[in-house]
Amino acid sequence: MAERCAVVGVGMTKMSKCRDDVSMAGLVREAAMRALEDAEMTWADVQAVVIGTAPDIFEGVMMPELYLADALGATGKPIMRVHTAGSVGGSTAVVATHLIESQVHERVLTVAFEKQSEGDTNFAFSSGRSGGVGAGGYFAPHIRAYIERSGAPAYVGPMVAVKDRKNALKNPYAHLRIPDITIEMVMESPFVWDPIHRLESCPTSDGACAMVLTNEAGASRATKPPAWVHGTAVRTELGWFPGRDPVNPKGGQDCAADVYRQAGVTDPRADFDVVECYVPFSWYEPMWMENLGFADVGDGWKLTESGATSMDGDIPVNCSGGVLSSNPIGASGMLRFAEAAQQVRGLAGDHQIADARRALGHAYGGAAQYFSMWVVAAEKP
Amino acid sequence: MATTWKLEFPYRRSVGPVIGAFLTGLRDRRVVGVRTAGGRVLVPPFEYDPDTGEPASDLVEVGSAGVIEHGAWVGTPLRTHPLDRPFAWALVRLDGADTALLHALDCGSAAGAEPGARVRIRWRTETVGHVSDIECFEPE
Amino acid sequence: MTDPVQFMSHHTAVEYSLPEPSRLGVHFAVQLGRGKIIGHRCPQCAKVYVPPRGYCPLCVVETTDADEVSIADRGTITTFSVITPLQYPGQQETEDYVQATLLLDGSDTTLMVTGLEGIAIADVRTGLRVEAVWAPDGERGAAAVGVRGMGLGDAVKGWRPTGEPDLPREQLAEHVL
Amino acid sequence: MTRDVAIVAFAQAPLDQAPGQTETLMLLPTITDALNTVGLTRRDVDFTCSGSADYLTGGTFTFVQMLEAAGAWPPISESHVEMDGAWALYEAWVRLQHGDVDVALVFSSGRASASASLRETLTFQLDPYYLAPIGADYVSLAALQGQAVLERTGRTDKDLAQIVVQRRHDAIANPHAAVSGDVSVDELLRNDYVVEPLRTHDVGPAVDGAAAVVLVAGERARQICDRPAWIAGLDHRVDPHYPGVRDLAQSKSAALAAARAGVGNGGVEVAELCAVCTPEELVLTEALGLGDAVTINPSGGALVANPVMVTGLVRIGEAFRQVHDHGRQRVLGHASSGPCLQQNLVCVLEARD
Repeated sequence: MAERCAVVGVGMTKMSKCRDDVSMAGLVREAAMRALEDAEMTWADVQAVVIGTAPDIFEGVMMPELYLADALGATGKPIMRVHTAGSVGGSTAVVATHLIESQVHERVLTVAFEKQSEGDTNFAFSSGRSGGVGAGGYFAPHIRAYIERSGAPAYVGPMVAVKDRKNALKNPYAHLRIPDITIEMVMESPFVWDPIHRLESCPTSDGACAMVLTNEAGASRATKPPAWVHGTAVRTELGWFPGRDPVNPKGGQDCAADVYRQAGVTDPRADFDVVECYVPFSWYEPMWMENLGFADVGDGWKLTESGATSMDGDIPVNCSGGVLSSNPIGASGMLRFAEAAQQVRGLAGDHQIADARRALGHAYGGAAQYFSMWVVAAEKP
Repeated sequence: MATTWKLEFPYRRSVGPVIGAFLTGLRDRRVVGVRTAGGRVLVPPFEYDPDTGEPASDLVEVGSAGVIEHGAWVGTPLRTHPLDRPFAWALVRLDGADTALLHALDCGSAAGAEPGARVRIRWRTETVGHVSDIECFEPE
Repeated sequence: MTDPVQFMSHHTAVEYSLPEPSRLGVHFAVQLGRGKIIGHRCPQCAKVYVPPRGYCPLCVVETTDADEVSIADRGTITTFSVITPLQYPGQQETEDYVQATLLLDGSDTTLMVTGLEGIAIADVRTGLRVEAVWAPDGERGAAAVGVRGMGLGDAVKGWRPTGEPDLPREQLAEHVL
Repeated sequence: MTRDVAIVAFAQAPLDQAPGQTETLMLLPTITDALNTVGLTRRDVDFTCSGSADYLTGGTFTFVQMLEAAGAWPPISESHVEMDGAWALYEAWVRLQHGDVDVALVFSSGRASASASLRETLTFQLDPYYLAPIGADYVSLAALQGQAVLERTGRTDKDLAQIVVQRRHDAIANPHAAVSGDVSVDELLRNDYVVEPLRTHDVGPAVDGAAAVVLVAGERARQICDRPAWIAGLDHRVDPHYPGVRDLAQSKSAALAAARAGVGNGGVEVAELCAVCTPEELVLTEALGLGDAVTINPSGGALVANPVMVTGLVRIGEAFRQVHDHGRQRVLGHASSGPCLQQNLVCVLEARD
């Protein structure tokens, strides 16, 4: 039977438009060394490394795990590179969890990063061909379909944009800092991909995130509180086929059902204290709240509108500021997983939810077709 | 009708303190390495000991000439190679370094790329802080 | 004394061959040249794919010439977005334009189309009925078709409203993509 | 400690593909074939993992299209590594250790022919500050490794040619070989150098490829396959990246992976090595501790066909065939990645009667 797995170290870099003070190795090491320090471990304690990043063309380095292997202390150890589009940071953590749960290793370092300032994200998305519309151009029609279907008022997306940017002010690692942001300001910002306003979109960031995972014995020795992994799941579906519903994808529903079953979650809104959810465009908060079972289909926007997802609501979402405030794409999913872990460890700092016991980390990618999730809790499963 | 397409992009890389020190040195026609905690001098330098992952930041200057460890003669250079005439790739341990630097060696024939031969850096006329400030190695 | 080096340029250029057109891609392009749109109907689930891909990704079976069907050159906009082009090396678009998802009559799959004609951007809407504006005979650049296999190349210059009543949104719910 | 997992099926796309064949359509029948041989369908698969690399074709998220060959509706539990498919097999093997699921599908694909110059494309794998900007390429680096191993062992390019003669002879029976036939050492030594000491025959011809492997855990493997190849050991290790910081004539990472995979515990009869350039065979044979009695690369190995991103998975597939089709008891499949054999994976397969 599977071994238990816990997070005993978390490290994040300061995220910004351009981390012009570090190399790629420097960036991933900044996160990794913080995670090791948090775990009170050294490079020698790590038995295996699992790294994730999004498309190689972002940085112009093919399979960067080769160049980064020794920077991550992996000499003489196994290193793997996961890539599942935007969900990669999450699925990378899931692979690392599997290495512990399967008893293949006892201490695993997992890292995810993106250094988007090296290149140009929209160039990369289009492989340099003309006519590229970026991720927003792809998702905008889905968002329009959601708004039309649910009848949500136009200000709900902007509410999310304001909430997450205000939350980011409490997170020292967050990229965007817009202290005076208001709903009016968001709604007056230009459309980049109608119906998405500029201020409803994620930035492109440089940044990295790392976690140290260990087994039950290792977690018992940790001096800081561990975050116990109660479930992990990944799901993938075709991105394009007749009859597909990209607004409420079945892959997301199935993934949530799987991870809830493992963790014994039956009523997500009641059972979770906090959620870190992959929201690169503001309207994805209500969309995913429905997809993940926190609200009935068509009612997700009411959750946001009521304030339930704000830090003082009953189901706070993205207290860290989320993807809307910091988006080093390859790391964005792992940041959600790591922030969920920090909440249940009680180590989330100024954006800590008091007495958070159970949290959901969520990531998605591709054409809203790749999903990875984990449930972490303060109590041992 | 086109049968090929080109993926072309000018990446702009921030280099951080250690690679930065090396490139700054090249711009000034000096070679800067880094000493690891174990005492090994790495040229080119890394921010870490490749064997252990431990940080390395103790910058040291090394010589601009050294000894060939291994060489491989390239009779037909690729478009992307440093020299457009036949040359050798050479792993060169510069004086004072414990590791070898890879670059092109302009040595006329395969015989010039034998292990143990001494070579020195030929600097580019204009140096900008790039690994190509080293135009190539040449026999000392 | 000058500042330490903080950046380096790494100019990359790598060349790839364009994929050869497949036999099916050539056939599709030739039909477009004649002003005809064809698709493949999956022998198992009966879904119609335009352009034909030679397989049904749902049933994971290959499709053949025997599964070919003709498709109308008119259809319905199922959703859309107004794009303000992002600028990056290689981008040639500069002006705002509509990118629409189009469901052709007789097809189960949608096409991402641009080039809406005879309608203001502000009037574009879900449910709008449109028809193809074909390039003149002989200018339907069949060669441009098939590289990525997802569109109609330059055989169709654009799309214009037919003037028919809009289709109700509910009928399009399954065709957001 | 570990759960018993076996390879029960392996299929490889034919070398000759129709013009314009997409990777998806190379994979679709290959995956179907692999599953069909053991009476499974895509619906029976509990976990899917694939390997591929965007840069081979210059795309972004190219692996997403391959889902259409995997059968990803209804949604599947799935992962992807931007690595050779051998590492996808590793991830799938780890997933099967949990005990809650039994059947995994592994596949990988690559279109090396899309690159105008594979050497230039694979240069993107190298250190982006020190190596890629000077255009170092995988053949040049393999040549430096070749010099190192020839100097260390006292062998010559004649010894390299002798290896190629054997591989090409063995490849006559392999329909997936891009080059095969009986040649003499003297003939080969008339070939041009690419980068000394590597002549044209010392660099495995890059080809387009796709392959699929089916893994099944426990008793079920025995039920659906008459002679499964059980994974007796599976491990992978990496060396430092920069070629000037390590001894290129040896491979510590391959030796470590072999030790961890238990190659020494009973030895192996056959080894399928992912040696894309001839000298790599010399380095690997020593690092993996393969004595003279071990048959190396009966398929011809990577020197007769290098379907980039698939080559390692094919080695494991060929090792499976040695157990399943040829009655071998204990064999080794090896995969490698990166410059100068930087990363190595060792898979020991055995028959259990």
